[in-house]
Amino acid sequence: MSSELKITEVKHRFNTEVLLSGEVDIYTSQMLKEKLYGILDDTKQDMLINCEGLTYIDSTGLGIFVGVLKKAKQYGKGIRISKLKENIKKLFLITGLDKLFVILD
Amino acid sequence: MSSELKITEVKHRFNTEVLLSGEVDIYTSQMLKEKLYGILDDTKQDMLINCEGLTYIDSTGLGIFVGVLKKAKQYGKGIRISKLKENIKKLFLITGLDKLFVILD
Amino acid sequence: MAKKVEKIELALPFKAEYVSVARLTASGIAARMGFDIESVEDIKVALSEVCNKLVSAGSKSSDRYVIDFIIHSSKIEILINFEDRRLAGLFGTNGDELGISIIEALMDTFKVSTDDSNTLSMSKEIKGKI
Amino acid sequence: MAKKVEKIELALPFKAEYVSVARLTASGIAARMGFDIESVEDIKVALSEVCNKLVSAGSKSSDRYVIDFIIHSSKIEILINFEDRRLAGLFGTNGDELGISIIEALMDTFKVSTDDSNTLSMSKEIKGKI
Ligand SMILES: Nc1ncnc2c1ncn2[C@@H]1O[C@H](COP(=O)(O)OP(=O)(O)O)[C@@H](O)[C@H]1O
Ligand SMILES: Nc1ncnc2c1ncn2[C@@H]1O[C@H](COP(=O)(O)OP(=O)(O)O)[C@@H](O)[C@H]1O
Repeated sequence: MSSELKITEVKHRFNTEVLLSGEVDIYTSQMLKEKLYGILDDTKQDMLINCEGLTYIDSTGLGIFVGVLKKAKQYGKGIRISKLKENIKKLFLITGLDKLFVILD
Repeated sequence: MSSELKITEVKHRFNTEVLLSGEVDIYTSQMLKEKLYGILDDTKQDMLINCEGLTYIDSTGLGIFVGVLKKAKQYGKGIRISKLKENIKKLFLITGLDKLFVILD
Repeated sequence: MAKKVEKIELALPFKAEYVSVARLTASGIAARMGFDIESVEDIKVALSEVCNKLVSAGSKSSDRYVIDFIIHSSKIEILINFEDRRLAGLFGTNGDELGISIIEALMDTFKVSTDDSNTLSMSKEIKGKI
Repeated sequence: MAKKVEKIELALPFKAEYVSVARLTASGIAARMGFDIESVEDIKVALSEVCNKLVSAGSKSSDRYVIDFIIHSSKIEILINFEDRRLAGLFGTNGDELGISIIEALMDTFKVSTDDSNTLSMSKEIKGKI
């Protein structure tokens, strides 16, 4: 039962890494949105979203990733997404979002 | 989702080890009963029930352990139970079955 | 979490294979309410024992039994209404019975009314002690 | 497993915090039916997307929405009846919408009837291809 979402921020020199673990769904996604938008506004850096511990995401969560990408572009910065589990990578493929993001292994 | 029950039998020289993994509930317990009774009838040996992979058991399953113990005693043999997870050990304590069985760590 | 009392209903066939569904639903609700892992497990086990008795007895008057999960701010209450009065009789509390003794040990309260209401009810407080 | 068609019902408040309960119940049912892990996941995701839309819209005429899980021998069917007709309108299939495109990709069938029946229905075969 790791249904809650945990968000950990690690500041690197030229970018910020955000580690997600748990589930992003309609209940936890508001917290994700505030956190990611807040980090971008604070750091104005590139962001690496590490999804190693992310077990579940829905369209609400994917929509937030898209929003974060748009915001990053306004600052001239990029978003990379890493370590997606197979079930989540599948959702990026289905929705075509894999073409929008830089997705690392 | 490891809701099914897996039962593995390992024959040793003087006893038989049975490894349980998954869940014993009212749906899977019939299979457990047939298997354990069958092993006792075949081997007429002491039995070690290794519960390392057992994540859940209900009163149906506990009742089968009691039945197996009675059967073993008819053959003059014993039952030892090992590697109970905390949540399951708790059920043995609640029901007083911890006093009936030899329980190993 | 929930400020006012809320209710989730689960209706299951009288069949052994679906008791695991009751368990998963209960654990989802209890985890969401903020019960710790051990208490979530307690609630799962207690509800399973109730379901075991129902599916073993079966019912002639209905296809399914309905579990009501009542979500209070710091307490879960689980109610089952017996259309079939005979079912309430399954829960006689003679101390020697494994299932009943497990339910009583794991929940804070456990009651079966065989009067007009014909209801089984059990509850557990969040962070209440067992 | 089940030889005749069986039904499990789950009634949930129109609240975001209980969508995870729908997911767990669905995965319990699908796993019990014999779906492989990937398909169980697909069913969970698709149902969540449906629930998301319902809880986002809410309802004035009812406190809860009811999910019917129909268990066929080799197929799961998930039905939601809208008492509130407005809710059926949420599932217009303009291809640009993430939630709908996910449901359509993961389930074998997905239909919303806005006529007299006012029902959402989706299904997936065991070992059917996506
Ligand atoms: N605390 C205990 N110590 C020893 N044996 C017990 C204990 N509790 C139950 N048993 C025995 O375990 C078996 C199964 O228990 P139970 O599930 O209560 O059976 P039933 O529901 O058939 O009465 C019975 O043979 C019962 O006598
Ligand atoms: N395949 C896609 N490629 C790029 N952007 C997309 C894609 N699908 C959806 N989006 C964008 O993602 C955001 C959230 O999508 P969606 O959940 O469909 O939004 P909404 O439900 O608010 O219409 C929107 O800004 C939408 O335009």
